[in-house]
Amino acid sequence: MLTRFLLLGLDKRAGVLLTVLAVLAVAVPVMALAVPPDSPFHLPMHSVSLLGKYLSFALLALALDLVWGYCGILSLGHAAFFTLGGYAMGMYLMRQIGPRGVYGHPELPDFMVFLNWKELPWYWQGFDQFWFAALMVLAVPGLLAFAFGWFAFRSRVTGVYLSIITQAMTFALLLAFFRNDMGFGGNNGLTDFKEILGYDIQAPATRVGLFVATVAALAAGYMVASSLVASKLGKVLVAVRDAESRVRFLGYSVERYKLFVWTLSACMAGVAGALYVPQVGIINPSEFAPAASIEAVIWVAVGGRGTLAGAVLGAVLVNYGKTYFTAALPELWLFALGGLFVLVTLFLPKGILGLAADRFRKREPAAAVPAAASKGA
Amino acid sequence: MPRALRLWAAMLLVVAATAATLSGALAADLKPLVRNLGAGGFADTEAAIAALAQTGDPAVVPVLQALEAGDLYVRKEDREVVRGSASNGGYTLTDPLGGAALGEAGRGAVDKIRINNSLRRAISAALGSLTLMSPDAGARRAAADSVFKTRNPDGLAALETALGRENDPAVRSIMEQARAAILLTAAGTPDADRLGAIETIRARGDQESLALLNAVRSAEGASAAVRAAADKAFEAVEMRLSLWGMAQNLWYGLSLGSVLLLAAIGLAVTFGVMGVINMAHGEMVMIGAYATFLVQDAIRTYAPGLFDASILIAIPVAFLVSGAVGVLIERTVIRWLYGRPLETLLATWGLSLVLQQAVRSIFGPTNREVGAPSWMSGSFELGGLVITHGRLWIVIFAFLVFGLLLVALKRTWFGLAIRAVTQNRNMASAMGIRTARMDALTFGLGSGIAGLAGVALSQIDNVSPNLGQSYIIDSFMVVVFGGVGNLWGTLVGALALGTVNKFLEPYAGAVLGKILVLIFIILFIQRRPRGLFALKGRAVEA
Amino acid sequence: MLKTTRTLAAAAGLAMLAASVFAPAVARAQDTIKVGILHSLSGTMAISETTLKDVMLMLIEEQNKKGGVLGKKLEPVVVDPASNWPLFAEKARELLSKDKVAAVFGCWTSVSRKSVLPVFEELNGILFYPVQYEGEESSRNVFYTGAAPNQQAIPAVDYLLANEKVERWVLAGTDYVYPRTTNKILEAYLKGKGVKAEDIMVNYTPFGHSDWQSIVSDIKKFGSAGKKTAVVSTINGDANVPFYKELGNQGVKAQDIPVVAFSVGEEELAGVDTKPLLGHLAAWNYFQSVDTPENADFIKKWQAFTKNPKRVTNDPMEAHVIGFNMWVKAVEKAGTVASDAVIDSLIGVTVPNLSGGYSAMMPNHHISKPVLIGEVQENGQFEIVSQTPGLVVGDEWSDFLPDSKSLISDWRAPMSCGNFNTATGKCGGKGS
Amino acid sequence: MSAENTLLYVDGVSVSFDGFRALNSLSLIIGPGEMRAIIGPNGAGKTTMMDVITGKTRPNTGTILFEGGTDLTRMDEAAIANLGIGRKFQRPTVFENHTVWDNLELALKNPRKTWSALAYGMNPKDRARIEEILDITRLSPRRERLAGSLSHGEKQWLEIGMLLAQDPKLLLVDEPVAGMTDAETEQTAHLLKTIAGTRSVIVVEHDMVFVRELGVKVTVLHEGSVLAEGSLDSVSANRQVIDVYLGR
Repeated sequence: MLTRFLLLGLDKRAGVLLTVLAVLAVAVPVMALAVPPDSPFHLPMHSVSLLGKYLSFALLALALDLVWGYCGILSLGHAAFFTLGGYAMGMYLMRQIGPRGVYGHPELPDFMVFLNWKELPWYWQGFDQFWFAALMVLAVPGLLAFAFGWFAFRSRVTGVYLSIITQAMTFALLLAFFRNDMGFGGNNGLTDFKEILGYDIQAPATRVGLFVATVAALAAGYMVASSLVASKLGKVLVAVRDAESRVRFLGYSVERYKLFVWTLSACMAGVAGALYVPQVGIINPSEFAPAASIEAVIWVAVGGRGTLAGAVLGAVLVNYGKTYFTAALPELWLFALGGLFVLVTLFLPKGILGLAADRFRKREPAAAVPAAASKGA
Repeated sequence: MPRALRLWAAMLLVVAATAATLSGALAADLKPLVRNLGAGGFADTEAAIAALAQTGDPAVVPVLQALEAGDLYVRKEDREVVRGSASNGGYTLTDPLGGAALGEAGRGAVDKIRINNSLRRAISAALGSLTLMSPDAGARRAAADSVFKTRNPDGLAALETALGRENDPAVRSIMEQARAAILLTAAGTPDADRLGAIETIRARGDQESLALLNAVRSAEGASAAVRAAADKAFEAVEMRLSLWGMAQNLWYGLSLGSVLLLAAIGLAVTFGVMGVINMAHGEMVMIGAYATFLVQDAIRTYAPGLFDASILIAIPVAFLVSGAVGVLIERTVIRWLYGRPLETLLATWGLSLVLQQAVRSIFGPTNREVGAPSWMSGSFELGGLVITHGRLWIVIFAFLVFGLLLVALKRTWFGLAIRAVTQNRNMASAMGIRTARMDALTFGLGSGIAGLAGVALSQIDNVSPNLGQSYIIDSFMVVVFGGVGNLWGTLVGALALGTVNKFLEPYAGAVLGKILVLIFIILFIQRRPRGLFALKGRAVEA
Repeated sequence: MLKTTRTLAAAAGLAMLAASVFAPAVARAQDTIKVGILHSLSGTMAISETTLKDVMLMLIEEQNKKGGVLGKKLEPVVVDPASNWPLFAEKARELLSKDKVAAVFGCWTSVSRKSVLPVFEELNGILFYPVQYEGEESSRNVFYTGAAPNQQAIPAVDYLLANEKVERWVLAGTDYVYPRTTNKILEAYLKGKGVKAEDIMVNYTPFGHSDWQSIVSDIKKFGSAGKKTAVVSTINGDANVPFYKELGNQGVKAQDIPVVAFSVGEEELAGVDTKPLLGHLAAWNYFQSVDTPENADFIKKWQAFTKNPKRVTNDPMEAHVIGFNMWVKAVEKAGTVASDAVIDSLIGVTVPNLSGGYSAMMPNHHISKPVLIGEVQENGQFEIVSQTPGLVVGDEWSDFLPDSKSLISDWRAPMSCGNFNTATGKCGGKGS
Repeated sequence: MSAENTLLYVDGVSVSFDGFRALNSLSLIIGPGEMRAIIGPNGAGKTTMMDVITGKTRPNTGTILFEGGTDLTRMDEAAIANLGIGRKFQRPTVFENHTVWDNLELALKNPRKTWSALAYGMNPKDRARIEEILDITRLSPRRERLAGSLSHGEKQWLEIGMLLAQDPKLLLVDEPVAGMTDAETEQTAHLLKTIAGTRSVIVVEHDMVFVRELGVKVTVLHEGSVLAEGSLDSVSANRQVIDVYLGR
């Protein structure tokens, strides 16, 4: 049954995307590790991590598109789930440092030592085990999303009200994690990681490994998401997006469907965050900033809301643009980026993929959002 | 207060000048003491000040004031202490005691006598005892305050003389309090006097009285009667202060609420009435603040006399500038996006980045200084409440803006047209309202009000490109909490959030307080999914 | 079948294209020495960091006028990490591995430094960090030209104890590592001086805190207990202006309750009306008002460079001046820009600072500086009221924190250790 | 009155919005298999009555029982729909971004749980049922079209088709012929009668021609309560009804 479910999502577009990912998974390791550094085909290590970062953002965009593009829940706080997943991974990596911190304390991370903490707080227990941390990567964002969604969807908080309280949620988390008393390193967050699963985190092979893991996670996420939206459940979600109360009168418990996809999406975002942290080497509260969540929404919009491949494309493109512009036009890049958002919304209301779809008159499987119906906010 | 001081200083100069000419002999005695002011380090200067104060000679007053103002220099050639005022490239020197002209000196020929905080304190203590009998009531009051603070037992005699002559009841009561303070601090005061003093201090009833009473009741060797009286007085003052503390919190809440109101009210128009999720709202506020800066800068350069009016002049300017930017944004971007609220979010987010960077490019990334006019600086006391002028005006301004907006929307043709367009665009258009123009004007109105918020915020916050960012989230919270599309909701929402925040702050701290407020909003929205003042009934689903 | 093949081919092409975009440009002939400048030009920190970027550009331009270094011109590489901490790491990596810069001058916040630290250690780069910080760190690849707590906080407290006879202390700060650590150190230090716990009030506020009414009123309350009170402020940049405005409005005068700040300099005061703040203090290693020919010259050049006769200078700028000159000198001494050689030759390099003395790079990668205490003047400048007689050497491991007491750092061979434990005689912290 | 042997039992239901009484002690009984037409001037409370029955609006007071025992006032829309109460809206509400086929698939009587939806695969029985409904509603040729691209009348039929797919015990139909041509109206009346079969139906309608076409018992609502009940001819002879309609 699972195979049938997964095959559901394999349409042509998925084929292209998965092929690209497969090629990346093979080409990047070869170009980074096997090709000699003076060859034009050599891929420097920093590009590997950079690509890995884009792809983990792509997974976040995918998660966001699932709730927003397909179910009409505009989350302005999805970075919260991403960051929580990241913190869970960061806590594992912190514990792996062991006595190699600057104070040489066998157990406590440096920041706890210099704040005079005497022992590890209870919520740091267990994170020295990878399996536990991996579980928490899913469980913490998942549980928060479940609790949040349980209340919000039951009370039928919708539209802009929901968007704003998701923002309040991530803002509250931002402030909370800034507090040094929370025991998550305050503003500095968690950093200076040494190794993951026993491998040196800075070794080229580890970096490539992390990259391949990210590709695999994105591919898996994409498979799950596209199967989901192709299933009857996916049709219900789109129906909820377009006419919520009609779905209720058909006997579907809208809350449960929303809660399901919301929690699933939060878990995906958590995984994305967990893959992001070892590749960029730091996790800190500013990732909770509402601006980060809004940016994620923008990736999806640029790529094309309601098309999963569009979310992936948008995340990669916007982030590549950011990398490029911050180095090429350090004083002007905000004009370029801001201008891009304005122009995309004005001239590409359906995003890049939407435009492509219109161009080639390809029929969209029940997903693309017509402008008139996009009452997502 | 500063104005009164200046006035007093000017008068004193006249008085002192006459005194100095009359008593040339005395001035000669003072000369070596004045010379000591420039002898060396801070400690030497402090000793010299004390010596000058000891003379009790009013001629000393202008010297000390010049020292406080940083106008005294040491002439390098003869180590003479002179008074200098800057004139093209050098200084014009005068004798600090007589005012006689001493010619010019180059920049390198004199050394400024540096003063620091402890010298400033020494000077004001010295001036305090010297000016207790000044003809100016304000100066006497300042002097009495200073004596109260220093509680120097040596000053008791002078204070009692002054008390004997004092006619002004307000100054008199401060002098009595000062006397009580000295009596309580000094050793060997008889118990009867102490009890009387405790009563006086109890009547004063402020934080300083509390500290004084606390010192009395915990002092070694105080008699049981004094101790009991001090205990009772302490409790009474404490009680009174805690009541006033509540009122103070309420005021802080109101004041924070009015800032939130100002920041949110423009959003209540663009977002609440028009349905445009305007992420660039904060930047409109920022533009208003920069407009204020520009106005003030121009006034500083071209008409310094108008400085006190600069904020008033900035109000219409900021409104128009932000409003014009708003109209421009509406005409170029937003009008293509009606009915697609989400797209407006993305586009205005992009705009906010562009506007921020534009301001950063034009004005530089650093803070710009917007000064407070004299009528907005300082504070006054109302019972146990300390109310700063700036905050008070902002509260008044916020309510004024709210009231005017309400009137504009409810009572004018313009408001009627806006409401008609937002409720039924086609119908309004059919009735001859130019909907496109109304959209632009409405957006301009919302942006203009944001600009007004910028004027107010320039008085209490950074005028920097990041100004808007720090208010945008709070603004959305306020509008949503109050209920989208309802101005009264915004008012109540802003004040409620401000007050809740300020009452939580003392217990939970600023950070936790804010987190609690956010959680409160999240939970509140569960109870009332459409905010505080939600529209009810069938209209909601339409 | 054909279709699948074509799809596959297209996808493969796309992937190759994507990958090639990231490959570095073919290396050009090395006729310049690249210097990285890693300061935020946008976002919340732009307010402080943009100036440092400008000062670096000025220094590089000047050095090039003098003929560059080792006969080569210097080429600045400016990037914008946008006040985004992970982006700092990314940009640092880009500077080191793509642009192959010889040294990087950058970072402001502790978190940005923490973020780039592993990158510099991994790629063996050189970072000059110009801002006062909490200490408790020493890396072989980082040179700390800003003040450690003992070069700023402790002398300031000493000054208040001696000159203002302060007995009650408010330690107010923004809730992040620098204030937390500094306040911990100060608390330990003050208690060592016999200050009772109830005479110390510690208060933390969030970043960008703008409503100071309650806190200022609490400070007033705390200060009216009959004992001389002072505020030690480690409040971060953005929140300072509203804080000082509130102080001014509530009439907290420096004579009654002086506030001594470690993060408020000329740049920050440029945004405030300083009249009500007369006499409040700041502790730095440099003030614009320092009266030396070197400083006058520097100010003149800076104002000419920025074409703004009112442009102010501040302490982190001086730190960059010192750091840059040290780097130039060390490169010339080593005769190469290779990291290892420069890192080794930097230790012991001495260059004039702007306050009339010479600063030296110590084996712990911190520098020696004078400590100045200044009082705010009406014109937004500081009147220097106290200056340490000699230079103070930056102490990276505070003696007042139990866990770092016995640590020292010495990057000279044979020790070459950033956290040598004098108690156990081993490198690597406390040890177990 | 007794709730036994009734399908829907509404007793003393009142609802008010902001002081306005939309329903005022409304009582109504629908028997199993009965078809009932509800008429009444604007603001009589027709739509609110439907909202209350389907759980969209909670009544301030009163009882609503389904099949003699289930209290509808405590349930939400989805639960009520799953009891077997289907609703058609005044404005045709279909899922515009789904095909006609998918619309029917979503409405088809199948488990509504999330997991069931995830694991659902089209089976021959369901396929046959959808084909059947497509035939009844004459939408067969349109099956692959997006519902958003259908004409107004087609949307109405699709919605009725969806009701049919739900296989409810009670159908609430709100103005099914609004905006239709006469021919369409007639066809719709026919369609409704065919699908009624053993089900109970409540039709709210303005169009008297249509109501006559249906030929069923009529209830007249006015100001939130029942004014008259009986055959169309008897109520149209009722003095009060005439007054209300003519506004006297």
